[in-house]
Amino acid sequence: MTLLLEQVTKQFGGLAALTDVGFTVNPGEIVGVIGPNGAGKTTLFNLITGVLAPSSGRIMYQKQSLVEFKPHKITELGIARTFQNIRLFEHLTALENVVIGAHCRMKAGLWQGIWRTATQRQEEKNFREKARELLNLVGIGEDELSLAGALPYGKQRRLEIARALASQPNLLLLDEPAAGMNESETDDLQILIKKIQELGKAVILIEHDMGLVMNSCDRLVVLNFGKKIAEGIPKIIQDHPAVIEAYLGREED
Amino acid sequence: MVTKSIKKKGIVSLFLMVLAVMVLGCGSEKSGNKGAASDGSTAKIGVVSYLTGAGAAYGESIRQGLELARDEVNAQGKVKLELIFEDSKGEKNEAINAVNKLIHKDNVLSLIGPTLSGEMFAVGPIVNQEGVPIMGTSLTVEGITEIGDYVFRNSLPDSAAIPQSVKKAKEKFNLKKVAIMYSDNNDLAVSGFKIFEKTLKEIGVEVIAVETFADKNTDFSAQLTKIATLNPDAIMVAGLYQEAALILKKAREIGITVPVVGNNGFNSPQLIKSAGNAADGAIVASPWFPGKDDAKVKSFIAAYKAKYNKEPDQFAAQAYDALQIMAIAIEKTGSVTDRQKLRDALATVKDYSGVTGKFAFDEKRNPAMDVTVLVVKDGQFTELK
Amino acid sequence: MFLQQMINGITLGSTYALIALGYTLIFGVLNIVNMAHGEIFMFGAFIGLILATTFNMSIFSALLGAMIAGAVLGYLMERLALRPLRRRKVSELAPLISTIGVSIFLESLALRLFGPQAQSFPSIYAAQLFEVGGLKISAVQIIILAISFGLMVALRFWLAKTRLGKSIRATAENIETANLLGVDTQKVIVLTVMLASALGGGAGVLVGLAFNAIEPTMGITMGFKGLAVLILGGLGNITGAMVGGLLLGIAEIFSVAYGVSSYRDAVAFGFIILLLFLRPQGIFGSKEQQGGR
Amino acid sequence: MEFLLNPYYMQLITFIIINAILGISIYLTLSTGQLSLGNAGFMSVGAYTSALLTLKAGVPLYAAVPLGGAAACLLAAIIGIPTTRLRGIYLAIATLGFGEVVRVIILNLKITNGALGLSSIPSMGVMLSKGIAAFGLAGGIGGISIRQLGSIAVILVLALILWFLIFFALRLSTSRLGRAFAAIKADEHAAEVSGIDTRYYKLLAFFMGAFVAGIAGGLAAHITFYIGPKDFAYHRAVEILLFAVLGGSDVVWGPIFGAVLLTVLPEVLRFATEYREMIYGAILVLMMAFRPQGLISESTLALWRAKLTRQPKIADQDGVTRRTTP
Repeated sequence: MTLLLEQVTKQFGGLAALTDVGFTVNPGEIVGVIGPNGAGKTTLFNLITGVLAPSSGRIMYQKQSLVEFKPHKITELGIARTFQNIRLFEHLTALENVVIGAHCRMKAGLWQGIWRTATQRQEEKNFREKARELLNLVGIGEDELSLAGALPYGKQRRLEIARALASQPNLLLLDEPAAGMNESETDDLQILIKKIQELGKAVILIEHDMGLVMNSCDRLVVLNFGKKIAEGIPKIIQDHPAVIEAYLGREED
Repeated sequence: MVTKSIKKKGIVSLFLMVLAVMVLGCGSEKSGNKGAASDGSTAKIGVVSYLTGAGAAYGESIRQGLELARDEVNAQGKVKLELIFEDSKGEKNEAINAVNKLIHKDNVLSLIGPTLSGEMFAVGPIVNQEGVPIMGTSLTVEGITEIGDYVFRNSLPDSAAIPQSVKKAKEKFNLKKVAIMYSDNNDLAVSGFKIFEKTLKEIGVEVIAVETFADKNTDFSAQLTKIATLNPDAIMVAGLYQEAALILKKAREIGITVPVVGNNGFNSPQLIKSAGNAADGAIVASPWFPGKDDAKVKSFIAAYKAKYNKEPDQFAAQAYDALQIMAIAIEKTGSVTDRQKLRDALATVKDYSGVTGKFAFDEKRNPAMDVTVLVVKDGQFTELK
Repeated sequence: MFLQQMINGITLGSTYALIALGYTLIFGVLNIVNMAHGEIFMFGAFIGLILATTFNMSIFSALLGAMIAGAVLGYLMERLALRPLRRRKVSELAPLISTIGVSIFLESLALRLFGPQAQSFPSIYAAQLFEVGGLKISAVQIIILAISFGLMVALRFWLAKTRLGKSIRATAENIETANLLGVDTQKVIVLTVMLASALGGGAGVLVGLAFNAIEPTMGITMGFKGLAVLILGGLGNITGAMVGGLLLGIAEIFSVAYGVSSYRDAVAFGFIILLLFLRPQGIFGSKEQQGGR
Repeated sequence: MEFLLNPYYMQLITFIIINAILGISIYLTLSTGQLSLGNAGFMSVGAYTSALLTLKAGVPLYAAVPLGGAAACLLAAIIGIPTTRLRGIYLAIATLGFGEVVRVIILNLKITNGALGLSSIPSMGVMLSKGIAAFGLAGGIGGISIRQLGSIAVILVLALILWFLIFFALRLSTSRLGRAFAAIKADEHAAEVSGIDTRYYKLLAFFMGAFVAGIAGGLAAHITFYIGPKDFAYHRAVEILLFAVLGGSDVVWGPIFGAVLLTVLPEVLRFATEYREMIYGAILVLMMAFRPQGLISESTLALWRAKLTRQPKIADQDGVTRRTTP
């Protein structure tokens, strides 16, 4: 089991953003988390990545509790994420963004960096090579020297995924990766997600684009008002009465 | 390779710095510590003073005193003086730059200033090393002339002034127990405080409270309320006149009527102007006494008033005397370039009678002069007899 | 002595609060710490002084004049030093630096215009003393206290009830949203800066009256305390500015009365450092402001 | 060449170099996006430590200066562990407050001699000229006096230190740590989620800034014979910040350029003494309005590099080059 959530609750002040949410993610599995806006999906990501601490409940990653770890440590353990609103290092190049993503896998310290020891140089070379591979993987290899902030929107999304992959995660959390993408871009994204799965990585996908969710995910978790209202394979979820109600209960999106 | 390029950049940047300085240096005369440029008969005297910033009030008085003296000396025609003013902003690095510029770019014969003791401790060693006579006109703390043989001052050190006023006040008001207040971020005041403390101990007066404040403070209610409950026979205050005036005002306001003995900072017409009636009872020892029945003092005050439309203070008076003393020494050497001779001539100045009274340098190049203990009465400095 | 020192503390504290009000108003709307506020305060004091002495105006007209002068300076500052920055995306550092520039400029301008000497209001205005059971309170102390509390209440009311006040609050909440809601944020910003500066100018006159020393560098000394209060009370919080100001004033006075007077100037910032560790959003700051953004 | 030996210019160059070192100290903390106004405080700790060690304990100068830096670093640890949690304006004010507290403590301690400051601090120039004299050059060479040789030696030593720090900063900026710093500066949260221990690196940058400021303080103490609490007050903190603001804080050359400019400018403007401060203030406002990123940024450097080498902008062979849009 890659990830296990048990009765996770998060309260802000007196308001519960998540109540008793629990599910698992198996190795190499793509799990979709869907639900209307404000259902608590991003809060879930923030809890898994240690940005927020749960009010109660357990979050286990490979049999290890994540609750007391800080975000950077959790990344090091093997969970990486992207953001709903892209958060790249805009004034740095695409390649640098990805190399930064590999920070926790690199070892060179202050003095090695200053004196450029042989190991340090070798490491830099290796990781830049790896970063280029990742840029190629997400399909923006030719943009490695462009500033991240200057890239078009779709490429920024891809770059963010490459940066997350650079930390060599076992579990990748994607927060609405298709937001703002056109149809063909979304199709490319779907292929990319499959490729990531083929690399043996598990993925949790928050997404509103139902086409993408239905085609990519092995399993879906549905949240509404902070509660899990359904879980299962996409086909079943599609016809689940509670899910339909949750989606029809609000205006068309 | 990269290392090389970095090296190159480092050198390039250093070069650029040097270049920047070179541009600045355009038109600078030949350097040298061999002596001042001999361009005729005018003696160039550099002045480093606190002309802008928080203490500009002092620098302004000094500048005016000096300019008045220069005009008078030049009118007499025995020696011709040229003053070159440089601002130090009261900062030591600026003061260092200023003296270096004056010595090495303007080739001055001698220097007057700087305004603050801290500045002098920073520039004194440099100037002394260069062999340029320098005279402080406003420095009262200990250890100034110990910097070196070329360092003079014509301002009376605290160690000479404060004991006189304390002793006189004790004798006059039968002091048994007193409180002391001083500005703890001002070197002059801290030095004054130490002398107050020492003198009081020597003459057996008990210090029942020591309170501090800081320059530019405006609220002294807490310290004075505390002191008022202790009922001292007098309060000793070491600070600058601005704070001193506010202390006097507040003290009188909350009903403290005892005499207030001050350090050199009290010695200013501004004290009376700002404190008004509250200044009555303030005591200070000073060689400068504007009410003195002396022709020189009277004509100085008249000339100063005519020129600047205000009363001169001790800074103006001491600066005025400093340049007069300098002029006498220059006249004696008969040279407007020989710094060594000027130093020796200065050291032997005796029996000069200026607006701050009879004047001579002692063997440590400090002034030896008479002190009058003054007390403010009805808004006037009068002699405390 | 305790009560008398308390009165001293409250008097001092209310002047701090008065200055902090201006800081906090600007911060609330613009998210800028206006480092030039102290200098506007100083200019207000000088203008008031000149009106009262050279033009023989009554102290209330002088106060009004100083407030107008403050508002004009505020307008100029907004126009020349803040607006050009708002047009482009700059770091939060930029307005800080820009206002430091304004403060340096104004201070040296004041030195040129008014001279370095400390000046004071003629003694007709000086403290009329009231004695109640051995405690001494001056008229100026009471006036300052009354005015700063009055201003605080008026400001709160004005912000809560009037149309313009509401626009200011909307702008403070979120400039973009306010814009969408049809608020002329440009106008609101200008008005806020002018209002804060007018308050600063008025404070200058009052503090000048209370402490009898008006000089070009007074801005930096008082500005520092105002800055301390700003943090102490929570950025952008009006009640916080008042309470923080009083607290700082009392703490300073008591550090002298019952502690060591030479550590007085460390009190303000010692306090702040301590507070920032315990409660980074300030005494009255909201949680969202924690640690900055 | 002769005028370069003019002590006025030599002194000015030493001030320029010391300010450039201070520029690097603020650059280091700013490179993680932390606006610290405490560097004047750290400078004072370095200056006092080094001065007192030489004056009272007879520690040789070359050991005292690094110890001053270490003392500043130690203090940075005490103050930094809590303050690096703060951000933006809060950090600025907290560190400004820290500087004030340090100043008040220095005013109150006996050993620091309060407001009177420390005078007769052993001079680096004297020490170096003694060293030179020991080589039998007491009479100077080629018309250059021993004192001038001493000053030249001081400049060389300072330049060497500056050179090393520039080298350090440049190497840092292309290393793993430097990238982490840049990431934190750009987006702290994203950096943390990318696996960067942001608190650790912010603290590290804070330490490095404090150490360099402490070194600068120690050097300044031994160049100017005298230090007092006034030298390290608010105006100094602002001045150090201005180096970075005027020059720019993207690249290490920025604060250095700012330091050079702001040291030379007051000297150039001496003729306009009374208006100097006003001009100074106006320059700041104009800078922020027209060039908030500072005079020197990545793109300026790239432009110059291209002009000088007439080569297109390409990446260093083994260092990733960063470029910024204007």
